[in-house]
Amino acid sequence: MYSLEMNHVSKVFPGVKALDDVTLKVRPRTVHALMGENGAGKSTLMKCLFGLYTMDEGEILFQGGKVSIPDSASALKLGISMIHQELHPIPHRTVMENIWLGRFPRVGGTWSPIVDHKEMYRRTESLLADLKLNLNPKDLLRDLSASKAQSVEIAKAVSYDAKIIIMDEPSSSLTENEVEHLFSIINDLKGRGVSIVYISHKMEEILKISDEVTIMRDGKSVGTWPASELTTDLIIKKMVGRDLSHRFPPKENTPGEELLRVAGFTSPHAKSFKDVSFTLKKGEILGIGGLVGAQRTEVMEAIFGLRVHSAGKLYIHGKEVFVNSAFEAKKHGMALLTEERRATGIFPVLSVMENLLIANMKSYQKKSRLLDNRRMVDDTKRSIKLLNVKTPNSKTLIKSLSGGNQQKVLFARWLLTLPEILILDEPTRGIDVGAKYEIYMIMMELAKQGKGVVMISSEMPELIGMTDRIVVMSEGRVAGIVDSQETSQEDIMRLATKFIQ
Amino acid sequence: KDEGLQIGCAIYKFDDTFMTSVRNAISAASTGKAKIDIVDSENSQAKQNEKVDMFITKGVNSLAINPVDRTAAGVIIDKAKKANIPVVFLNKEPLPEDLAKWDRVYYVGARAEESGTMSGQIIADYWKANPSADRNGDGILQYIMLKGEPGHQDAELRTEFSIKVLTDSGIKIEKLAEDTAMWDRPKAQDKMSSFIAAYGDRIEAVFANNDDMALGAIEALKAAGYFKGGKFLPVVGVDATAPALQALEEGTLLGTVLNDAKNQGQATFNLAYDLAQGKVPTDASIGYKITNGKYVWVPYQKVTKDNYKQFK
Amino acid sequence: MLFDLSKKKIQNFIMQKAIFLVLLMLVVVIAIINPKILRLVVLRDILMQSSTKVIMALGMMFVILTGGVDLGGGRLVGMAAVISASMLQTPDYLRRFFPDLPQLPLFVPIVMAVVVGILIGVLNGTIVAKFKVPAFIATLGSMLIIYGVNSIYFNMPPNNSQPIGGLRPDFTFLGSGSIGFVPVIVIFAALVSIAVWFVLNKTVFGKNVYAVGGNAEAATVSGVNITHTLMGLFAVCGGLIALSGVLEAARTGGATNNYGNGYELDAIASCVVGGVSTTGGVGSVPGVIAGVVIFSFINYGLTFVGVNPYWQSIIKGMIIVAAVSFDIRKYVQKK
Amino acid sequence: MLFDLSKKKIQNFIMQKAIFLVLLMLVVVIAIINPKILRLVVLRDILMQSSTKVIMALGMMFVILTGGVDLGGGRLVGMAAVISASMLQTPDYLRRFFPDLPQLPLFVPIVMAVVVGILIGVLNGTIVAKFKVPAFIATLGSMLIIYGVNSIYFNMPPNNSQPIGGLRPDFTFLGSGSIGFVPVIVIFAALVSIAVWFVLNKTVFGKNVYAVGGNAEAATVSGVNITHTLMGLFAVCGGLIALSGVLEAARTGGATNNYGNGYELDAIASCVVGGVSTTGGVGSVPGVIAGVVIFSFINYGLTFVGVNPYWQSIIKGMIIVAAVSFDIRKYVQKK
Ligand SMILES: Nc1ncnc2c1ncn2[C@@H]1O[C@H](COP(=O)(O)OP(=O)(O)OP(=O)(O)O)[C@@H](O)[C@H]1O
Ligand SMILES: Nc1ncnc2c1ncn2[C@@H]1O[C@H](COP(=O)(O)OP(=O)(O)OP(=O)(O)O)[C@@H](O)[C@H]1O
Ligand SMILES: [Mg+2]
Ligand SMILES: [Mg+2]
Repeated sequence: MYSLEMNHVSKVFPGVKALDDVTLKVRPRTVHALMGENGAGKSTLMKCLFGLYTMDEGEILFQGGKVSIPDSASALKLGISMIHQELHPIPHRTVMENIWLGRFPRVGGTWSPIVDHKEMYRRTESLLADLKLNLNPKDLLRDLSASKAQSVEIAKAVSYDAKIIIMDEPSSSLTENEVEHLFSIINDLKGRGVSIVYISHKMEEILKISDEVTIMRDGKSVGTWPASELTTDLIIKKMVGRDLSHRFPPKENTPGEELLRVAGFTSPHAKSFKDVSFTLKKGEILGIGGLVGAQRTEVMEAIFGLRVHSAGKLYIHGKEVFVNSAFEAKKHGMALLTEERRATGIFPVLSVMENLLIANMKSYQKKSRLLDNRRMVDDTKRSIKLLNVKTPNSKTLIKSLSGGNQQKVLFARWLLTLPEILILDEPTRGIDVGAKYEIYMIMMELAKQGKGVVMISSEMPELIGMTDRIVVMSEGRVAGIVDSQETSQEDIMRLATKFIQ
Repeated sequence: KDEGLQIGCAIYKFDDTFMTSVRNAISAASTGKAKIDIVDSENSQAKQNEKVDMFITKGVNSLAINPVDRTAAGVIIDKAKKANIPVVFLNKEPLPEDLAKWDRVYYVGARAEESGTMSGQIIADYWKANPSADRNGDGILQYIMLKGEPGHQDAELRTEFSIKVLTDSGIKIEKLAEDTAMWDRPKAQDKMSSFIAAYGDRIEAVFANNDDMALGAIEALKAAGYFKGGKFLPVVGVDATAPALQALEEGTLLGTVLNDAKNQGQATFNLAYDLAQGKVPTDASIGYKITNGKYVWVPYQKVTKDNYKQFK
Repeated sequence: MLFDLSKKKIQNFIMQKAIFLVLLMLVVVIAIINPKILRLVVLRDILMQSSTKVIMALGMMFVILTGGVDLGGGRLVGMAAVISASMLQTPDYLRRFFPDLPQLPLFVPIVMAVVVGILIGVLNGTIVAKFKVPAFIATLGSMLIIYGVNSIYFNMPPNNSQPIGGLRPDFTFLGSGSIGFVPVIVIFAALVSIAVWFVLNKTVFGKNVYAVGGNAEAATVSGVNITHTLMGLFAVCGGLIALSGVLEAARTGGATNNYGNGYELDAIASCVVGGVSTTGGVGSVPGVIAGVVIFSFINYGLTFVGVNPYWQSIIKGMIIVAAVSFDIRKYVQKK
Repeated sequence: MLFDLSKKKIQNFIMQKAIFLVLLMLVVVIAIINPKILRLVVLRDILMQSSTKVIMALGMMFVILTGGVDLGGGRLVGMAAVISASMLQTPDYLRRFFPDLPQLPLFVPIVMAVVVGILIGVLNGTIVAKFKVPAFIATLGSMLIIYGVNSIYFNMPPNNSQPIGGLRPDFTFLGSGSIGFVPVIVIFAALVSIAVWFVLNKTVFGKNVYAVGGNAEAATVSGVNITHTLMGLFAVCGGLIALSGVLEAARTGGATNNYGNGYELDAIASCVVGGVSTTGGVGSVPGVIAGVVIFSFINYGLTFVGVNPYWQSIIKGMIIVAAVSFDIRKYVQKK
């Protein structure tokens, strides 16, 4: 009846009951969405299934039979594969080696120690062709963009010919086109008898792709419904436990005089950004739109002094400023929430408190140059409360927080620096709807106070719903600047592809 | 047997070939007489001082110390004097002013200069007896010096005195190269092959501060075609280790100098044993001559093809 | 339930403090073999022997916190020892390094040695930060350079590589004197430990050190000046190691260019045994002190009960591995 | 445009092969001082001196590829040298280690020594993989244990810690013999290099080594058996290092328990200079060979031109740092 049952699963981490008697039943040939707030336990449940965690209680029935899954190798052998929430590439190895790791084709049979490179190349090519992915099997992973790397992960998960594929936020670093592509792959897989467990915070996706939805809250399962019976509002209500009538807060900010002006920013690297100019006004929320790969991230990093630019000027309050490091950017009242949480965001082995305060440490210095512990603790508590970060306490290491909660900590880190110009690169990635709304509220609040907010986003509704104006980039250049009130998704798409040959 | 008589002994470094022979001689001499704790100072004076502190705290009856640095003896004597535990130093001679600090301090050892002098003499004798040793016929002895660890007392003194004896006896010399091989056979071999490539036939003699390095040099020379078909180069070492005696027999090593481990060990123990019992040692009670009330000198001996058999 | 909780708490406590338990177990075992080790003088000996090593290991800790090591540490001990000793000999000593040097105030040569250490640290930090050379290689380079320079200094006439002796009593007092029952050197180590604890936990610089070690890229983005932080922490490391070298000379009453050779490995090992992670970002002052004391105690205890040095080496190896595998369990993620 | 491209290509080539350029520059500088270094015998000498080191460094590379180091490597060289030498003395040598041992076939003691190395490697791997002890500490432990055990063996009567000499000519032939102009030991090193290259690039095990080093989590979730891989690679490391120890005895015609002391640092440094990243996952066989040859050449060349040992140390330190900072530029992301 079910291809997978997880019954009465419980799991305790020091300080948290991550899973409390959770039940999940997945039918064959269906897409089963798993939803819930950040820290609800979705990833943990899937990690139990994939042998990365051992559950404290509960049982797993796979295709009707009870199984035990002590490690990933056994999960894969049973026919369960997984796309992980955090990317797991081996940077200095090729696409094909990443895909076939753990089961390389061998010259002359299973027991031979020698890898059959030709066969591996052939298989990779046919797999990529099958999935219509445009990747070179011999490229190194470290040279790929995040979205390409994610495509490799998808190809890998598919290549196992698994009965069940777990996808933990597979679309968080994909473009809309790529998401469409992923959906077609998923439909294809369904046709081949595969069930998919799909985790995402994007409502539209869920309603579009899934057959059934299981909702979790605080480590417990709330229930399972056919997707056809659900609407966005219903899901949100079940997830958050209350109504969330608006997706976006009311626009109450009024853009004023010019705050930041970027003029002719050009990268020394040929394929990167060229002649980028725009302004940011006080009290404005400025969107940066475009396809992934449009160099939006690079431009913002250049403005923030993390990358060099060969030409172009930067003005703050009309005065030219020179920013060559994040340190100087901070001095000019800028803050940058980066896109890659793991690589450039968190300090995995440090506590939530240290992660929160690091960009703001200087302000806690007393006259004696020692740090003021009380104010540090106060600010930490306040931030955790403000963003509703789910953590046992402020001393918990950030690496044991759920992905979305890590993102909240990073957001809070920059809020604490009291920035005048807040640059957010995909700020709501991996954040649940409830928390998204809270982050939008904070953005609006800052704008109301006269600060400038720049938001890079690949989510069209968010861009149009939150911003005042949108700078659309294409192939490293500004394709156009549009007024959010008067534009449409089609307009933006058109601009985004303007310079693509 | 004196019940509970304890002697604490610290050796400068356990993997020193010569000191290993000495400490083996000390333990051999102690059997049935006293309990002797021999510890390794790992070539660090600080570590040795720690061991001495520990011995003092433990309350040994006497100490036998082979210092890492001769100047550090002063501090050790201060400590020992305070705890009233007599000390015998061995193999590395403390400064006279340090030894003078207390009357219950002794020294057993050989005069390091002597070993240098003797190895120099071996080369000098060979040079005088074999006119063909001056391969380029310029009347000057061109030589290579392989030093032990720089700053090590034996290394410095052997280097200095092996050359001094040559100049003293009127031989003109020219140093082609001097380098350290850290007492080590593989390092000496590598250094030597580089010297052979650089100086080739100009090399007329090789001095090594110990036998291990001499044998390494010989390996390199062998690889370059020496010791075959009458091609010979005089190489001298110090220590008279078993492989060195073998090399003497084979005719590859010209000579070495015996540092008399057995008698140094025996004398050290005898002194420490008397002191541990609270006696004042005399020539008769320890079986060795005490000079100036403090020193027991154990002489070096030249070892060459003529007499090596008696050391086997 | 209540019982259950407290059991868990005890378990948790044991896990967290495993390293101290290891130390306790060692003491118990050695004391069973020879109860004489349970005396105050022994404690004093061990603390004295740990003092210079604690100072050095704390310096090393700064570098390890950023995922590197300072291989030049041992040689720097030697250099600081030689520098300070060469200028702190009694006037009537026969083989003075500088025969005509007037009597300097005690602190002058000490400060000079420490400043040299700091400068070397800044240089290391610059190479690591600016040229992106891994700390391992940068400090391997400085290890060789320091040794060469120090040996040339040490070999200057009239000294000619003779061990430096005849140190002034006011200097050796720092290393072997006591105030009451408490050795001066232990006071030094305690003060340094407290200072380091403050720097690491209560200053911006300290927090930045942990941040750079925890994720250098994230630290850059957060506006931490990586270059300054690296230069600063290498400077602190160099200064502390040089200080320990000075005290080493004071303690042994002499110095040669070979002093400190290999100490870097002991210091790194003490740090790691004390819970400092070689991948960076994790480590505490009490842990490092425990690590050092464990090493000192192993050395002292095994010699004390008269174990043959070869067996000591074997037992020491086993204890280190056992201690760390016991201690590490608190970091190993619960699956 | 075309010109631009080719210029870029050359730049790129220079960047990628920086390490070989460094070697070339060294040769040129030394040859200007003393052109006699440009002879075939010198090349032969350097290759001979590099041979055992290459074998050892390649073993070490396996461990470094996973982000660890094998500190016990140097001591294992000593142990393998002593084991093989103790059983391969000529029957008429007076101070035989085993006076009554019959003449064994040449390969028996060699295989025994290598097997000991492999077993030690497996033990290291087990401790690292099962008890999650960092490689640094696990191998620090084995370093002490190996030295202790080897010294006890070496000190057995009748040998009593005398250097082992009088090795059989068929054994020393492996170390110092030649076939035609080509030294046997160089052939050994070449064969080992090819084998290691093959294992790393063409076998499942090799790819798993890179995967475990590049991202252990990724390897785990891909079903790679980390434990087996770690045990395997430590075993290979142990086996190769033991082999290099055997050849070191054959090359020098003797052995003591102090052989190989400190070699691990040279091997690690050669790897890093040759482009093996200490954070794991990156490194190649040609790079390691280049690293070793650079070190051999520095040692040989500086001795050759008669630089005073202290200056040698200084120059060596500077070259290492310069070489790596030059080489590292290819990895430093252009921003
Ligand atoms: N290794 C761990 N150690 C301790 N606590 C953990 C660990 N992994 C997860 N947790 C905790 O378990 C809870 C559930 O986390 P999980 O990652 O499953 O959430 P999630 O539903 O996937 O959230 P998100 O949508 O943010 O990814 C969180 O409170 C988290 O802090
Ligand atoms: N580390 C890297 N090495 C090589 N190429 C890279 C690297 N990072 C990014 N790129 C390339 O640069 C291009 C721009 O990527 P980038 O992520 O900056 O786009 P973006 O418009 O900022 O997208 P996003 O919407 O994710 O912020 C990509 O096409 C990718 O191929
Ligand atoms: Mg998750
Ligand atoms: Mg001549």
